[in-house]
Amino acid sequence: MKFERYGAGIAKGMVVTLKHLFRHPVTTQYPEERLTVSRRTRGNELIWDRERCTGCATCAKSCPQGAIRIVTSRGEENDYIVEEFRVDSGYCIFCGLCVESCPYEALFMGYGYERARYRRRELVLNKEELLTSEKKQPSGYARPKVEAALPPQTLLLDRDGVKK
Amino acid sequence: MSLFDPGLNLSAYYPGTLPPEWPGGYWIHWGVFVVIILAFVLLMAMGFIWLERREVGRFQARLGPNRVGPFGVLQPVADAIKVLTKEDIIPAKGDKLVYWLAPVVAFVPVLMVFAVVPFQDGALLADLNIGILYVVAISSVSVVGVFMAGWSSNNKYSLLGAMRAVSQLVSYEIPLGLSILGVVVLAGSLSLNSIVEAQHIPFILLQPLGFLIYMAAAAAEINRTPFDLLEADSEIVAGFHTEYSGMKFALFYLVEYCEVLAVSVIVTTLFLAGWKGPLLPPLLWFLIKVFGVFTVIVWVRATVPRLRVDQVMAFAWKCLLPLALINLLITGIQVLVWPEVLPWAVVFLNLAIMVVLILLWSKFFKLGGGRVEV
Amino acid sequence: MTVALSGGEIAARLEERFPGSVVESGQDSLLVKSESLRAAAGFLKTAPGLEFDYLTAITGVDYYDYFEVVYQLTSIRHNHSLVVKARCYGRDNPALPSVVGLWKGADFQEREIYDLMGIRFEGHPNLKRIVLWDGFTGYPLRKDYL
Amino acid sequence: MVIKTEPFVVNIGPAHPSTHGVFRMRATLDGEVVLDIEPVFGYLHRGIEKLAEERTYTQIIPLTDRLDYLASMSNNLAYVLAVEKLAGIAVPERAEYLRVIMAELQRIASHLIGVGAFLNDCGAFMTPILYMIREREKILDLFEMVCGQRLTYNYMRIGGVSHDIPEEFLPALKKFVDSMPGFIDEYDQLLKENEILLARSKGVGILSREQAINISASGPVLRASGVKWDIRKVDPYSIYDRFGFEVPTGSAGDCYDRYRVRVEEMRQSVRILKQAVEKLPAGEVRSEVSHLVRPPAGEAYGHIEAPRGELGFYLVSDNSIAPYRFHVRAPSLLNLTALREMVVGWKVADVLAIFGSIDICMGEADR
Repeated sequence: MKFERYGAGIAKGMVVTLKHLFRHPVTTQYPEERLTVSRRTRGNELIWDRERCTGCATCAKSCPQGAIRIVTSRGEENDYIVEEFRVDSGYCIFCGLCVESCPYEALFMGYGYERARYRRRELVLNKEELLTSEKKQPSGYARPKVEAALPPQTLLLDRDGVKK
Repeated sequence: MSLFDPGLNLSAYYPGTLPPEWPGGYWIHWGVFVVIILAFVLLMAMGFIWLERREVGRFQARLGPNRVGPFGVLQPVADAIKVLTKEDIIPAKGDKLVYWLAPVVAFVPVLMVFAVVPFQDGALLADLNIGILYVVAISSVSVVGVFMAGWSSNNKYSLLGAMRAVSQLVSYEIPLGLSILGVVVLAGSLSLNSIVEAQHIPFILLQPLGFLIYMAAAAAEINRTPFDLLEADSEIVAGFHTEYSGMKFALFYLVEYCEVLAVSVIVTTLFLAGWKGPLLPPLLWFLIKVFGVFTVIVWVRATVPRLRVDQVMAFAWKCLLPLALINLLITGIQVLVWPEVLPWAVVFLNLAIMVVLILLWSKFFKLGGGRVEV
Repeated sequence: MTVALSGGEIAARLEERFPGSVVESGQDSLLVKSESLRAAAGFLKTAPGLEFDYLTAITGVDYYDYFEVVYQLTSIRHNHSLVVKARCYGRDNPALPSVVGLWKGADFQEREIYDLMGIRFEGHPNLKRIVLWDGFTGYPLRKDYL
Repeated sequence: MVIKTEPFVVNIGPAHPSTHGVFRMRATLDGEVVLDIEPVFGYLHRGIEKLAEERTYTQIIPLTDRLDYLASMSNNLAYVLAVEKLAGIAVPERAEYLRVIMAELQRIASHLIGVGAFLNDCGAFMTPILYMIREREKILDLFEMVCGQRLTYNYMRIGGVSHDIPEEFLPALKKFVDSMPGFIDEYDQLLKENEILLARSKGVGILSREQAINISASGPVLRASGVKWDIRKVDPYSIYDRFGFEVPTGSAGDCYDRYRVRVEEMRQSVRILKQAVEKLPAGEVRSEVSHLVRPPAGEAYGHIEAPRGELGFYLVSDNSIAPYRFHVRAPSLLNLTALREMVVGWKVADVLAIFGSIDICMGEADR
C-alpha cells in the first residue's frame, strides 16, 4: 500500500472534524434536559383499568413471558370478579402484545421511563399498584384516543445541524 | 527582583548553573524552580486532560465533561480522587518489585525533561549547554518503565504492548534526533535558551520538513494517534497498563499527559520561537503556543485511524529517517554556503524542497508489508 | 426470482446416476438415503445445469421416530434452489455423512446441529459443541429434552 | 545465534473492547503474526430456537427482536414473511410499503453501526462511530414514533404491521431522507481517502469469490467479493421488485471493499426510501388475522436480505398454534466461517479490523 495521495485524504478528514468544532453538539444533558418520548412509547409498568377489565385473561394468554397472573371468581351476575391481577415487571419484555390483545381496552402501556427499583420483589405489581396515578400516565400504544392527547415527540432531526 | 524579570539573563552570566547575585544563591534558585516545575507540570497535565476531553468532545459533536466545576474544569481532580481511592491490584504471578517500580521509572524522566525548558528568557532550572541532548537522552528512559510494566504484569496483552513499545520508541528516537539536529545547526547551540534566542524568525519556517518529521516522530514517542500502538484499545485492550489500577495507573496516565506536555513544550521551544512574541508577556506567549501545539495533536487524534505495527516501523525507517537525513544535509549546506542570505529566500526554498521531497516519497514509499505466509 | 426446482426432476437425474439413492421426492424437495447423501450432494454441486454452489442453510428437525436434516441448496450461477433432506434413525447415536468437504459453510451449522440435536456428522474435521460448553449433557433441541 | 521462540496463545475476548459483543477468538500468535485462530461461540446463547417451540406464532415476534438486536425490524420482517408463506396470508398494500420503509431504515441504521465499529476497530478514536450513531439516533427516533420502542420494535405482525404510522412520521422521514445523503458524503470525506485507513484495509483480509460462495457468506461480505447476489434482486420478496436500486459490489473482497459496499448500500437504501415514500398508498395496514395463527402442517423457508446477509427462518408447522421447529439461518454465524481463512498470516491489529469488517451481531450468531 502506497502513501499515494500526499496526505490529502488525511487533510480532508481533518476539515470534517474541524467543521464539527463549530456545530452544535447533539448531546442531551439528561437529568436537567428531558426529551418528550414518543406518544406510543412502550414505557415501564402496565396500567390497568379496574372498571373496564372483565377478567377474561386474554392479556395473560398473549404474554410471551407469562408475566401476568390473573385470578378470578364467579360473580353474582355470572361475570368474573378479578381477585388478583399481578404483573411481574421483572419478566416483562415490553412487547405490548397484552395491550394490543385486550378486547376491552382495559390495559395500557406506561408512559414513564424512570422506574428502576432496588429489589426485584418491588417489580411485582399488584392490583393497586397497576392503577393509574399522578406519576403513572398511560401511553398511547394501541390506544389512539390516549395517543391524540399526548404531546408530540422531540426528534433529533429537528434539533440537529444548527450552527452554533 | 521578580522571578520572571525579562532582564534576568542567567545564561549570559554563568551557563549551566545559577546566578551569583541571587539572594541565597544556589539552593533558593534550586528550590524555587523545582516547586515551579512540579506545579507547572502537574497543573498543565490536568489542564491538558480536561482540554483534550473537551476538545475531542466538540470534534465528535458532543459536549465532553461539564459536570464538575464550571465547564467541568475540575473533572481531572475528580478523576484523580476516583483513581487514587481505587483498589490497587498486583497480578498474582506478576513480578512485584518491577511492577511497583515501573510507573516511577516511567514518570521521573518525563518530569526531568522540564528542568532545561525556558519558560521565558533565562527562567529555567538549569541552562545546560547540552540542553537538547539532555532532553533526548532523558526522555527515552521512559520506555524502560513501559517495558518493565508490560513485562511484570504477566499478561499477554501487556507483553504485546511492551514489545511494540520498545521497537517503536527505539526506532523513532533516530528521526526525532536527526530532525532536532537541523535546528541545532541553525541555532549553533544545544542550549534550549540559546536556541530560542537564535530564532529571529521561528524555525518552523526555516525547517518546515524538520518540523513535520519531529511532529510525526514525537507523536510516535508519546504514543499518540496514529501511532498509539502501545495502548491500542481496540487491539490489545490497554497495552502495557492493562493490569494497572489505582495510584500506579494514575501515574501512567499522568506520564501520558506529561509526555504530551513535554513534546508541546519542546516543539514550542525548538520550532515556534519559545517565549518570543510581540506585545504579550513572554510567559503568556509560551503558554499560548504550548496549547496551540497540543490542540493540533488532539485534532489529529480525533480524526485519523491507527497504523499497523509493521507500517509504523516502515514509516520510521523508510520514510522519516531518509527524509530527516536529507533535511539535515540541506540545512548543513545552507548554513555553510549562504550564511548571510536573506532568511525569506531560504524560507521559500525550504518549503519548495519539502513539497518536492514529500511528493517523491509519496510516489515511491511503500507502507509496510502484507500477509505473512505461515 | 429464485426458481425452486422440482424435486421429482432432480430425483430422476439422481436415480439415473446413483440408483437407489432417492427415497422419495416431492414438489420442491427430495429425500435422499443417508448413505448416499455425500455422493448425491457432490453430484448436485457439480452436475451441469444444476451447480448448487451455495449451501444456504442446514437444519435438523426431530420427528421422534427419526431425525430429518434439511439442506437448502442454492445455485448462484443459475439462481435456482432445491431442498434436500436426509433422515437418520435411532435416538442414541444418529449419524449422517458430513458435507463440509463440499461446502465449507456447513462447518458451523453441522456443529450446531450436533450440539443441539445430537446428530453426528461423520467426516467433519472439528465436530465439537459450538454454543454449549463441552461438558453439557443432553441435546436441548430434541423434543424429549426438558 | 538462533533465539528459540515459541508461539503463544491469546484469548481475544469474550471481554475485549472490539469483539462486538461476547465473542472469543483463541488466537495463536508468533509475535504479532497470527498463526491460527479458533472462534469460540456461545456466550450469548439463549436457546431462542427452543423457546420459540413453546410460544405461539405471534409471541415469537418479540423473540426475533432479540436475535440481531442491531436490526430488529429486519428480523421481524423475515419471520413474518416465513409465517405468511407457511400459512398463505396476504398482506395489504400499505403494510408492504411500510415494511419496506422500515426494513430500509433499519438497513441504514445497522450499516451505520457496522461501518462505525469497523472504523473504530481500525483505530479511529470514536469519531466516525459517534457521527454515525448521531444519524442512527434519528432513525431510532422514527422507529420510536411508530412503534414505541427504540431497540426491540416488535412492529411487524403476521398479515401486516401492528400500527399505522402517525401523521408526523412522513414529514420527519422526508426530512431524514433529504439530509442523509449529505451525511454519507461527510463520512466519505472523513475517512474514505484517508491514507492510513487505506493502508490498514486495502488488500487486508481478502476473501476470494470462490471462497465467499463456498463458505456460504452472504450480504455485504459476499458482495464485496464480487458476487452480485442480493436477495432483494434475485428473489424479490415483499414488493422489492417495484423499486429501482443498484446492488453495489466490490472487486477485491478486502476490508476496504466491505466497508465501501456498506456505505454504497446506505445510499441505495435512501433511494428506495425516496421511492417508497412517494408511492405509499392509503388503506389498511393489517389483514384480519387472529392472534393465534394456525398454519397448515408443512414447512417453509422465508428469507430476506437483512443488513448482515441472508436472514432466513425455517419453520415446520404441525397445525398447532406454535411452530414444531423454528430455525434461524443466521448470517452472522455463517459469515464468521470466513474469519479463519481471512486472518491467518495477518497481524493482531488486522484480526480486529477484519473481524470488524465482517460486521457480526452475536445475539444472532449464538441465538
